[in-house]
Amino acid sequence: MAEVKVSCDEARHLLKQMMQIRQFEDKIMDLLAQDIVQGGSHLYAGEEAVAVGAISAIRPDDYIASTHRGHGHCIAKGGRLPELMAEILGKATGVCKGKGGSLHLADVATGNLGANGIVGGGMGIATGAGLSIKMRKSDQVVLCFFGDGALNLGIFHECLNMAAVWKLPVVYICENNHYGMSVSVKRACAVGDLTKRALAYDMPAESVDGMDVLAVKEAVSKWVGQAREGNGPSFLVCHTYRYYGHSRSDPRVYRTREEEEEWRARDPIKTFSIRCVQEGILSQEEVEALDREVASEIEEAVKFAVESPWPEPEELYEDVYA
Amino acid sequence: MAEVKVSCDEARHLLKQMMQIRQFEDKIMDLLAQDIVQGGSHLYAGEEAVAVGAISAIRPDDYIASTHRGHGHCIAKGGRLPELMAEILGKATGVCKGKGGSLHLADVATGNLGANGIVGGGMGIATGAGLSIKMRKSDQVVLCFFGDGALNLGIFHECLNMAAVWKLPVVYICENNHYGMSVSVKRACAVGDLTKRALAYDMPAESVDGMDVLAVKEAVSKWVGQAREGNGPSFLVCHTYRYYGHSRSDPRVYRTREEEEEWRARDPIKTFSIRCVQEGILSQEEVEALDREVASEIEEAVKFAVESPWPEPEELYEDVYA
Amino acid sequence: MREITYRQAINEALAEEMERDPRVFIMGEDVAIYGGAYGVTRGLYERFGEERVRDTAISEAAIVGAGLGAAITGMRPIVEIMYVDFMGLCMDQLSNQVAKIRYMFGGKTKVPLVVRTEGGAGRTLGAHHSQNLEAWFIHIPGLKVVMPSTPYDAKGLLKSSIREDNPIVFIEHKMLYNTKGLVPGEEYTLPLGVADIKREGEDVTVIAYSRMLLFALEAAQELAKEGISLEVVDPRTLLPLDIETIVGSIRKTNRVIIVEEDCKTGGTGAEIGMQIVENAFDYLDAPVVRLAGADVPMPKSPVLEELAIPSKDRIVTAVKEMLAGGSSL
Amino acid sequence: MREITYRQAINEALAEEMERDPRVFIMGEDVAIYGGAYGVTRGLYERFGEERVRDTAISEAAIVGAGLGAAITGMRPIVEIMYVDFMGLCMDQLSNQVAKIRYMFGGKTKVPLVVRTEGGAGRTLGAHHSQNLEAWFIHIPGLKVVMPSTPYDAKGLLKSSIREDNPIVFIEHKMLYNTKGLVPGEEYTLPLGVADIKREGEDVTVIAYSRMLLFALEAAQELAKEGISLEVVDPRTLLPLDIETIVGSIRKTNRVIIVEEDCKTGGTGAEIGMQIVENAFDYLDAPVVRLAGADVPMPKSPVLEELAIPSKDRIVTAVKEMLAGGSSL
Ligand SMILES: Cc1ncc(C[n+]2csc(CCOP(=O)(O)OP(=O)(O)O)c2C)c(N)n1
Ligand SMILES: Cc1ncc(C[n+]2csc(CCOP(=O)(O)OP(=O)(O)O)c2C)c(N)n1
Ligand SMILES: [Mg+2]
Ligand SMILES: [Mg+2]
Repeated sequence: MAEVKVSCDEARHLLKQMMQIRQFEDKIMDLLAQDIVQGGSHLYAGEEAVAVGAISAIRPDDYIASTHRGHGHCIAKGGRLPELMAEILGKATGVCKGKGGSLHLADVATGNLGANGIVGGGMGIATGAGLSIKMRKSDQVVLCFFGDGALNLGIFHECLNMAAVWKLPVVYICENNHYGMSVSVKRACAVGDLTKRALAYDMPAESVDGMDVLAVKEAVSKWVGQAREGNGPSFLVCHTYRYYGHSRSDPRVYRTREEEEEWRARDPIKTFSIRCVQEGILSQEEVEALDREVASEIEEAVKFAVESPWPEPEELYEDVYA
Repeated sequence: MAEVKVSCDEARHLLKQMMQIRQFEDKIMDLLAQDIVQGGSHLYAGEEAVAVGAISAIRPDDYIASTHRGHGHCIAKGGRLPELMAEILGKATGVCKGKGGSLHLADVATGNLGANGIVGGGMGIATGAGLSIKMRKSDQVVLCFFGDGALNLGIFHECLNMAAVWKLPVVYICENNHYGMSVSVKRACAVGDLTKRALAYDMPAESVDGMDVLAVKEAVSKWVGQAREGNGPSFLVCHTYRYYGHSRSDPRVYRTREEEEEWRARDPIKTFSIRCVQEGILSQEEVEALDREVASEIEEAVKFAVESPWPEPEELYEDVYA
Repeated sequence: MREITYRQAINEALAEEMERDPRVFIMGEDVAIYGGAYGVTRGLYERFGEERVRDTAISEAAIVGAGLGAAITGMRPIVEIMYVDFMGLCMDQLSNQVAKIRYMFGGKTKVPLVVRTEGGAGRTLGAHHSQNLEAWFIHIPGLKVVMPSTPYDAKGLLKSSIREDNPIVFIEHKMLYNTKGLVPGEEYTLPLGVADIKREGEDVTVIAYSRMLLFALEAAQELAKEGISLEVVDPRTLLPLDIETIVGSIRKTNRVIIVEEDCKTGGTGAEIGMQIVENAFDYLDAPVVRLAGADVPMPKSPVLEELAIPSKDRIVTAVKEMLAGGSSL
Repeated sequence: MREITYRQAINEALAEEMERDPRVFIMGEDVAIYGGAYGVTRGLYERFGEERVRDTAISEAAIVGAGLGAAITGMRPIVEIMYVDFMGLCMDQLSNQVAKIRYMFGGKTKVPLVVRTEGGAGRTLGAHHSQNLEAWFIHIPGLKVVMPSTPYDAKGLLKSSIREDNPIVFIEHKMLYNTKGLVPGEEYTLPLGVADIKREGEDVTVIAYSRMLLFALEAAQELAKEGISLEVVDPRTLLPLDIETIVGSIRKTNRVIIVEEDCKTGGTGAEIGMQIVENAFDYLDAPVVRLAGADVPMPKSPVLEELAIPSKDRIVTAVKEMLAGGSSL
C-alpha cells in the first residue's frame, strides 16, 4: 500500500464524507425496515471511496451525473443531509420537494445533474453538459458515474463515441461493483478487462482500486486535468463492491458470503482510517470523534425528515412546466 | 494482387451476380429519373464485391440481415430480379406484394431477413437469428450487414455484446463506404481503425478490401467456419465505396470528384473481370456475353415490374396480423 | 379451482407453455437466478435450465430485437422488460421492427413473440418505475396489447399470448402480483380480444382494466349499499378492443365511466371513449366520463402518488355526480 | 409579406433565433454540410459555423440526451431527428429524461430544448419513413407538441418554441416543405397553445393539423360550391390543446369532424374527440367523427399509401354523410 499523501484536513474531509455516506445508507436500511422509507432505495454502502475520491478531485462548479445508486454522489458533491433524507422520505422539505425520491435525488445547486431511475440514464445528460461546457468555453468538467451494468446499454456507446469525437471534458467513471442486480459482470459483459471498452473510441482508460479513496482521487485528478486542458474524455473503471443486496428483499443468491467477506475486509472507511492513524495523519480519537459527529448529523437529518410535512395536494400539478 | 484461386464456374457466378447488382442499380437510377420508381432508393453500385463475396461464402439455408442499401444483398442471396424490381415499384407481384419497397426488400424464402429502413435495424434480428440457430442446435450461420454509419448506434453495441457473451454464430459485416449520408466516418466515429470496435467485446475482427470479391469471400469463409464450429461471432470491416449519391438529389458536396475517381479505378467488377481474363479463367468474350445476358435479365425484370398490376385496395388491410 | 396469486398464475402459464412447446423460452434481465424483479419467473431457471431461461445484460433494445430475430427463425420467445418504464429504450425495436415486419414483408413471416412487462404506480418508486404506457402500444398496428386484472385472466391470457403468431405486449401490474383469485387446476386458455363483464349492473357502466378493475369493483360494492348498481367491464385486451361487449353494456346502462391509471391526455381512455362515441352515441344519456391519472410524471411522495391516480373514492364520487347529472370532475 | 416556402420559413426562424441568442445551436445528422435531409438547415452551417451547426453520428439517443444535458447547463439546443419514425430510438431520452427532469427535480431546472423532426406519408417511402407519432408525444406530460401547417405558423411557432423554457417536439411534414404562404418580412412570433381558425363557416367544424389542414381547406372550397360551409380549425399545438377555440367553433356548428393522418387507434384524434365530448357534449347534434389513417404500417406502394391516409375526397364524403345524418364511415 502506497504512502498516504494527504493533509490532515483533507484526510478528515474524505473520511468524514465516507462516514456520512455509510451511516446515511445504514440508516436508510433501518428506515426501510420500519417502512419509514417506502418504496425502494439502492444503497451505496461499500462504494464510498469512489464517490468521495472522485468528487474530491473536482471543483464545486464542476458537474456530476449520478445513478440509481446515487446517495453517495449527492452527499460527496455537497448535498445537505437533512434535505436529502427528507427527499428520500418524500417530504415537502426534500431537495426535490419530495417529487424525486431516492431514484431521482438531485441537488442541482451543487452541480449534481441528478440520480436516474434508468440505468445509463445520466450518460446523455453528462455528455451534453460536456458539450455545453465546451461551447461556453468554460473550463468546467463533468464526472459521469454509472455501474458495470450500464456498460452494455446502447446509450453508453453513443455517448462515449460522441464525447470522443468532440473531445468533451467528461470523465466516464464506471463503478464496477461486479453485479448488475443479480447478473455478474462476467456473464453480462463480453470483455474481461472493462477498460477495453474505451479502445472502441480511442479513448484513454484506466483501472483503479475503488476501495482506496486516494487512488480514486489521484486517477480522477489526472483525467480531470486532461479534460480541463482540452484533451477530451477518459474512461475510468473503479473496482468496488456493494455491501447490501440490490434491494431490500434481495437474498443475494448470486454471490457467496465468502466473496462478501473478502470485500468487506477491504472496507474503504476502515482501511483509510487505519492508514491515516498509522501514518499519524489522524489520531484514533479523531477518527472516533468524526464517527460520532457524523452519527449525530444523521440523527438530525432523520429527525428533520421525519418531522417535515408532506407535500400539499396542489404540489401534484406544479413544476411540470416552467 | 494475389493469384486468383477460383474455378471457372465460380468466377462466372461471382461476376454475374456483381453485374446483376450493378445493372439493377443503374437501371433503378434511370427509373427514378423517369419517376417510374417513386420515393427513394439507396443504391449499392460500387459495393458489389461485399455482398457477392460474403454471401457466396454461405449456404442457402444460412441467414442474412440486410440494410437500407439492400438490393445487392437480396440479389446475392438468390432473390429473383423480376420480383425484386416489382417490389421496388410497389407492384402486387413484388416479393413483399408491394408493401415493403426498396427500404424493406426481403425475400424471406431465400433466408434474407430483410432490408431495413432504420440504420442498424437489422442487427437485433440477426443476433436473434443467431440465438435461434444456437438453441435449435443447427449449424446455420448469420451474416449481418450494416454500414459504417451504424457503428455509432446503441443497438450495434448491445448486439455485439450479446452475441459475444452467448457465442452466437453471427458474422457482423461492416460495409465501410466511408460516409453515412454526408458525414464521413472520420467525423462520426471516434476510432481510426474500425476493427477496434470489436476489442470492446473480445471479439475477433479483420479488415478486408471490399472491392475485391475473392478477398471478401475468403475472409467471410474463415469467420463463417469459426461460427459453424461454435466459436462465436466475428467482426469484419469491408472497405468500399458507393458510387451514387446517398439519394437522387444528393450533390455529394461532402466528397471530392477525385476521391470518387480513385475508387472507381478500383471498380470491383472491372478489376475482377480483368483478373479472370488475365489468368485465363474466363475469356473476354465470356465476360461480354455475361454482361449482355445480365442486361437482358434486367430488361425482363423491368418489363415484368412495369407491366405488373398495382395491389388491390383491399390489400391495404391484409397482412397486419397472422 | 385453487386460490393462487397473480404472480403464481403467470408463473404457471410460463411453465406450462414451456413444458408444452420446446420452442418457448424466456430471456430478460434477472429472470433466471434472481427469478425476476417481482419473482414472476422464480423456479423456471432451476426447472428448464439456463438455455431456456436466459439472463441478459442490461440491453433492452437488443433483448427485444433478438426476440424478434429468434421469433422469425423458428423459436417462440418470451422476453421480459423489467418495468414498462424502460420500453422507451426498445420502442424502435417494438414499433419499427417487431410490429411492422410481417406487413412490410407482405405477410411472409410470422412473429410469435411475447414481450412481458410490468407497470403501474403504488410503490412510491417515482417517475421512472411507475408508468402506464399502454397508450403508446395501442397506437402501433401489428401489436396486440393485453392487461389482465385477475390471476384467472392473467394465466389464461398469457397462455393464449404465447400460442399466438402475432407479437403481444403483455403488461402486468406490480400491485396485483400478491392479489389472489380462483384459478382452475386443469389446463385452460382465454381468447384475446374478448372483454369480460366482471360484475353485472344496471345504472352505470364502468370500464376498467388492470389494477383499476379492482378499484371499480370496490366502488361497485360500496355503491351497491346505496342501491346504485354498476356494471363493471374489463376489456382485458386493449388492442384489439372488444367494443361490442362495451356497447352492449352501455345499451343497458346508458352511462359510462372509463377508469384508467394512465395519465389522461392521449391515454387509452380517449380511444375507448371515442369508440363508444362512434358506436353508442345514441344510447348515451350523459357524456362519456374519463377518470384517469394526473398529467404529471409520477411523484415519489406517497401522498402525491396516491393523488395522481384514480381511487375507489374518486370512482364513487364520479358515479354519483353522473347520476346527479353533474359534471364537475 | 412575402411568399416563401414552409422550408424557408423554418430556415428563417432558425437563423433569426441563432442570430438573436448565442446560446441557440443546432445538432443532428446531416444538418451541417448537407443542410438537412429535406434542406431545412441549408446555409446555416456556412453562416454560423461548425460549432453551432453540428453534424452528429447516427446516435439518436445521444443526440437527444446530449441536447438535454446542454439545455440544463446553459445552452438552448435545437436537435434534429431526421424522421419522426426514428424517435423510437430516443423515446427513453425524450420521455424519461427530457420531459420528466424538471418535475423530478422539484422544479429546480429548466429544459429549453427543441426537438425538431419531420413526419408523414406521401413520398412512398414505406413503413419506416412515413409515420405520424404525435400521439405518443401528447401522452408525455412535460412536453409541448407543435405541428404547423403553413409557412406563417411554422416560422412563428418555431421562434416561440426556441424561446420556451420547456421541451418542445416540433414536427414538420415532408409534403409541406415546398408549399408556399405569406410570411411577414418583419419579426414576429406566435403563441404556443393557441388554435387558429383557418376558415370560418357554419355547418360543420373540421379540425385538422399539419398536412391534413390543407386537405380540409380544399374540401371546404369544394363544398362551398355546393353551399356547404365548413369551419376549419387548426390546433397548431397539440399539447397543450386549445380546447376553448375548438368548443367555440362547435357551439356554432354543432358538428365536428377530426381529420388526422395518424393511424386511427390511439391517435391524437381520440384525445381531441374526447375533450370535445367532455366540454361540448350538449352542443353536439351528431357523434364526433374521426377521419384518420388506416391502422396499418405504411405500405410502400403508391396506390396503397394514398388509401392509407385521409384525402380531400374522404373529407367531402364524411361531411356530406354527417349532414345527411348518415354514419357509414
Ligand atoms: C434501463 C434499465 N434497465 C433495467 C433497470 C433495472 N435495474 C435497476 S438497477 C439495475 C442493475 C444496475 O447495475 P449496475 O449498472 O451495475 O449498477 P449497480 O446497481 O450495480 O450500482 C437494474 C437492472 C433500470 N433501472 N433501467
Ligand atoms: C436510425 C436512423 N437514423 C437515420 C437514418 C437516415 N439515414 C438513412 S441512411 C443513412 C446513412 C447510413 O450510413 P451507413 O450506415 O454508413 O450506410 P450507407 O448509407 O453508407 O450504406 C442515414 C443517416 C435512418 N434511416 N435510420
Ligand atoms: Mg453493478
Ligand atoms: Mg456508409
